[in-house]
Amino acid sequence: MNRLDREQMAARVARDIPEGAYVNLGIGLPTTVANFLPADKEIFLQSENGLLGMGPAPAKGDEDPELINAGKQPVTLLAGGCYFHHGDSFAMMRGGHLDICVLGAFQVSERGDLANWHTGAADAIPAVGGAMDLAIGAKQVFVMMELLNKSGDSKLVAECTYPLTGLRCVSRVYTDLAVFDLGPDGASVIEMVDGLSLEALRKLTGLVLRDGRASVCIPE
Amino acid sequence: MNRLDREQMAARVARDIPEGAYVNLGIGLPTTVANFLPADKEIFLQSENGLLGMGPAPAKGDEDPELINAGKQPVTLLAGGCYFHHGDSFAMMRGGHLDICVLGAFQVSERGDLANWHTGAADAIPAVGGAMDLAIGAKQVFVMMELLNKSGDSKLVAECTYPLTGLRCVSRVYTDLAVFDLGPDGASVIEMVDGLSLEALRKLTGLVLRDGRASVCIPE
Amino acid sequence: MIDKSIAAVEAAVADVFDGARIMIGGFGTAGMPDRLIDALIAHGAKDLTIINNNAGNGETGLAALLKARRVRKIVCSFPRQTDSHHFDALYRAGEIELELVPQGNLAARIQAAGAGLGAIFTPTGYGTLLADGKETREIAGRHYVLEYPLHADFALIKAHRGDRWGNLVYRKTARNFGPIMAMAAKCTIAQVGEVVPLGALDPEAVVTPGIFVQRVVATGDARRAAA
Amino acid sequence: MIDKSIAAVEAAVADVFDGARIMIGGFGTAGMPDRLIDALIAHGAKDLTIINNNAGNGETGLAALLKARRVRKIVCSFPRQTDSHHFDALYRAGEIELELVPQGNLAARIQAAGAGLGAIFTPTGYGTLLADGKETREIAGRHYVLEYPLHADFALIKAHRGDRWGNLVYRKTARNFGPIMAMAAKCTIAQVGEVVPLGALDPEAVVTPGIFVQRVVATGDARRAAA
Repeated sequence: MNRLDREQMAARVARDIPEGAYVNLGIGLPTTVANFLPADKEIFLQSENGLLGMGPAPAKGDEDPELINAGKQPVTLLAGGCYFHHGDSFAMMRGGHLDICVLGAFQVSERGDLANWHTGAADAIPAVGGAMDLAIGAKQVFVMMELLNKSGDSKLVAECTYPLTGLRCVSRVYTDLAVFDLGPDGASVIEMVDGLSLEALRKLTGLVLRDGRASVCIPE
Repeated sequence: MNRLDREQMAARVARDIPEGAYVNLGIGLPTTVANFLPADKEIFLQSENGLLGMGPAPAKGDEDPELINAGKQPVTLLAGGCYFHHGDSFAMMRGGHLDICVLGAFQVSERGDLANWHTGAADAIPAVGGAMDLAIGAKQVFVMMELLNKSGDSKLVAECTYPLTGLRCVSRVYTDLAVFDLGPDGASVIEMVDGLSLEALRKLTGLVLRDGRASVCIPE
Repeated sequence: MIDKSIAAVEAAVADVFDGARIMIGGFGTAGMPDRLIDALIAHGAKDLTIINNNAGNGETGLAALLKARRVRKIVCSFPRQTDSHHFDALYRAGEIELELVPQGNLAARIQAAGAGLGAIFTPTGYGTLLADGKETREIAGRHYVLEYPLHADFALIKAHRGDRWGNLVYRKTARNFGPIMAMAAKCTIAQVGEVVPLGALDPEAVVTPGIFVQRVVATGDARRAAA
Repeated sequence: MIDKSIAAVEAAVADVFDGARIMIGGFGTAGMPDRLIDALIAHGAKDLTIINNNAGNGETGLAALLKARRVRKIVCSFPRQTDSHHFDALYRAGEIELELVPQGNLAARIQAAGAGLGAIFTPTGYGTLLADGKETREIAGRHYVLEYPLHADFALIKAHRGDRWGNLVYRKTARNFGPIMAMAAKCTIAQVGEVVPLGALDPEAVVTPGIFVQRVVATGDARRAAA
């Protein structure tokens, strides 16, 4: 079974981002998707802290502490990019102006509920940042995550047990084992890695999982 | 009796506008107050259509159709002035950032209700513009108007009969005969023209009218 | 390569449909996208709902659209002006519907649409005819009226300069409703004086980021005055 | 002549009172007004409520204010960071109150305060722990939570350049919360790299009009990089 590594997962997500899309890549794993976006396509990266047209990390020594991304890492601005304040930045998200946002998750329910901000542990210090705004704002919300947690339990679930970030908001989940489309009728599998069967995937997730492999057209 | 003419009324209002005040002058008569603001004091004029630091009318031939005031007359911008969009402009008003706004009126009630947008006539085409925003937004709302209408009825009234622009929003009324402070307890007279008695003024208005001439300190 | 610039003003409005809700920028004639409106008239879409601060001035722009009887309803704050005779005539004849909105509520409702809010409590208009029948609430000792967002299918706006990604800067008080309408419409079409190369607009001074703009049409008639 | 510039940073914060609600700009350290915070610590005001996106990083700025135990409550979206140990310790000891707000609701509530709105229905947080006990409503098929404005007595922000009328421009992503906080506080104090002569800021590019700013303090340490 050819489980995808994190770079392969990022590359797989990148394949589904069309030219001209306005995209927000969440902190952590989703940020790496930027490395796999095709150089010959213009794709607009937005960062919640007030920039659109985000470019790659600067060369060593060119970092500017006032030009950072949502993860507070130094970035650059492309020609044609611009800056704006937090009100406008979150209007972009909440107002449905972003085409795609890519987020990590602790759990996603088969109908698209997202849990990615809080483990619910009693001693955890809660922190939400822009996760709830991104979850409900973008036209499409993609999640990328490993399908199983460290205990081997599926993170794609019937109902989330972790505190929710947003309801019915995730449209697609990219994992190391399969890609799922989510909707009111539950999850359907649109891709699997070689050597994995739908039956095995149903067993891993404990979900019904419709077979959507034929009917789905992946945007280029 | 030395009834003030319109220029004298404008000059009288101008005397109460302190240096550093952020001021919106309504369309029509209030606009003329600008001509009487002292040149040696910096007073910030805001116009609802997106400028702060409005200067005087341009010289003949220098008019710019894209640099106008709320009355759609050509104006200029002072050094230090700036432009902004309608959202920010009305946030300035509604958010209580303006110190003073000066408006005309059809009627003002002794407790500060304002009627200045609609005569209520059945065949009138209603138009409100920014009047309702200005009425409720500025820290102080000044009205300037002739005290009596063409029929000789007082426009300062117990209760407005014209449709309201805002409730309990006017703090001071400048007229050709007297200046009134308004509040929850009704109107008090703080100035009268020479030759007019408080008794005569009470008769003209039909209002109780407290005598506030001693107790009021007019800002320089 | 993404290029939102369109050479012909006719092509820019070609997909406007009958019954569309259209925001039109401008305060009086300042910032009114006259070329886009001319194209819209030529295009022929009818039964439109127009959202603008005014209801047309003189014979051109929005006034001409009204005169052509393409507008079913207008949402505005200040229809009555000395030169709004086309609106006046239609209104008195009962041939156009008017939704009168205080100017700041017009702006706030447009902003609410752009920002994805469901409704706002605004103090403007409380206790007046224009709040008749609307839900009100006292919050922290002050009275507010509940107002809903104003969305649109299209926004036609005028800006000073734009680039192929749709970034816009405006000129003086022609800015007015442009930036907030751009955020509230599904498809924003900007008439600009000129389309400049990518990177020519200062990223600190861009007023409307390209994400809010779908089409840019250069008219070549930018004023080159002071600014 | 109106001159909002103040030479000494200490004088700029001299009237901050115990128990004040203070907005502090910045996203992490970008846009954090470190000099004003240092002056606030030296000033000694305590029992403060702080509104900021984060809860301090490392040892300086907001983290130092927390360490000095001047903060009773913090309203923020993202307190937990690798270097937020001063907040973490106070929080675990029960010595600081936390109001956790989704970042976009934080921004929208600050904007509502600046714009004089009484409340807003926002979709963010609906159905989550952070909307527990809050009023909700379905509007046009979507679910919203009612959120109230966030006002402040003071806003301490950092800008790139300012003038004596209080007009401000920012630099890159240090802009973040500055412009909206300036609109929401009774008294906005801006730390700027330099105070420039009146008229030196392009009126088309001013981000915060002077009406929203009461005091400007030049620190002389503006970054002079690309912008």
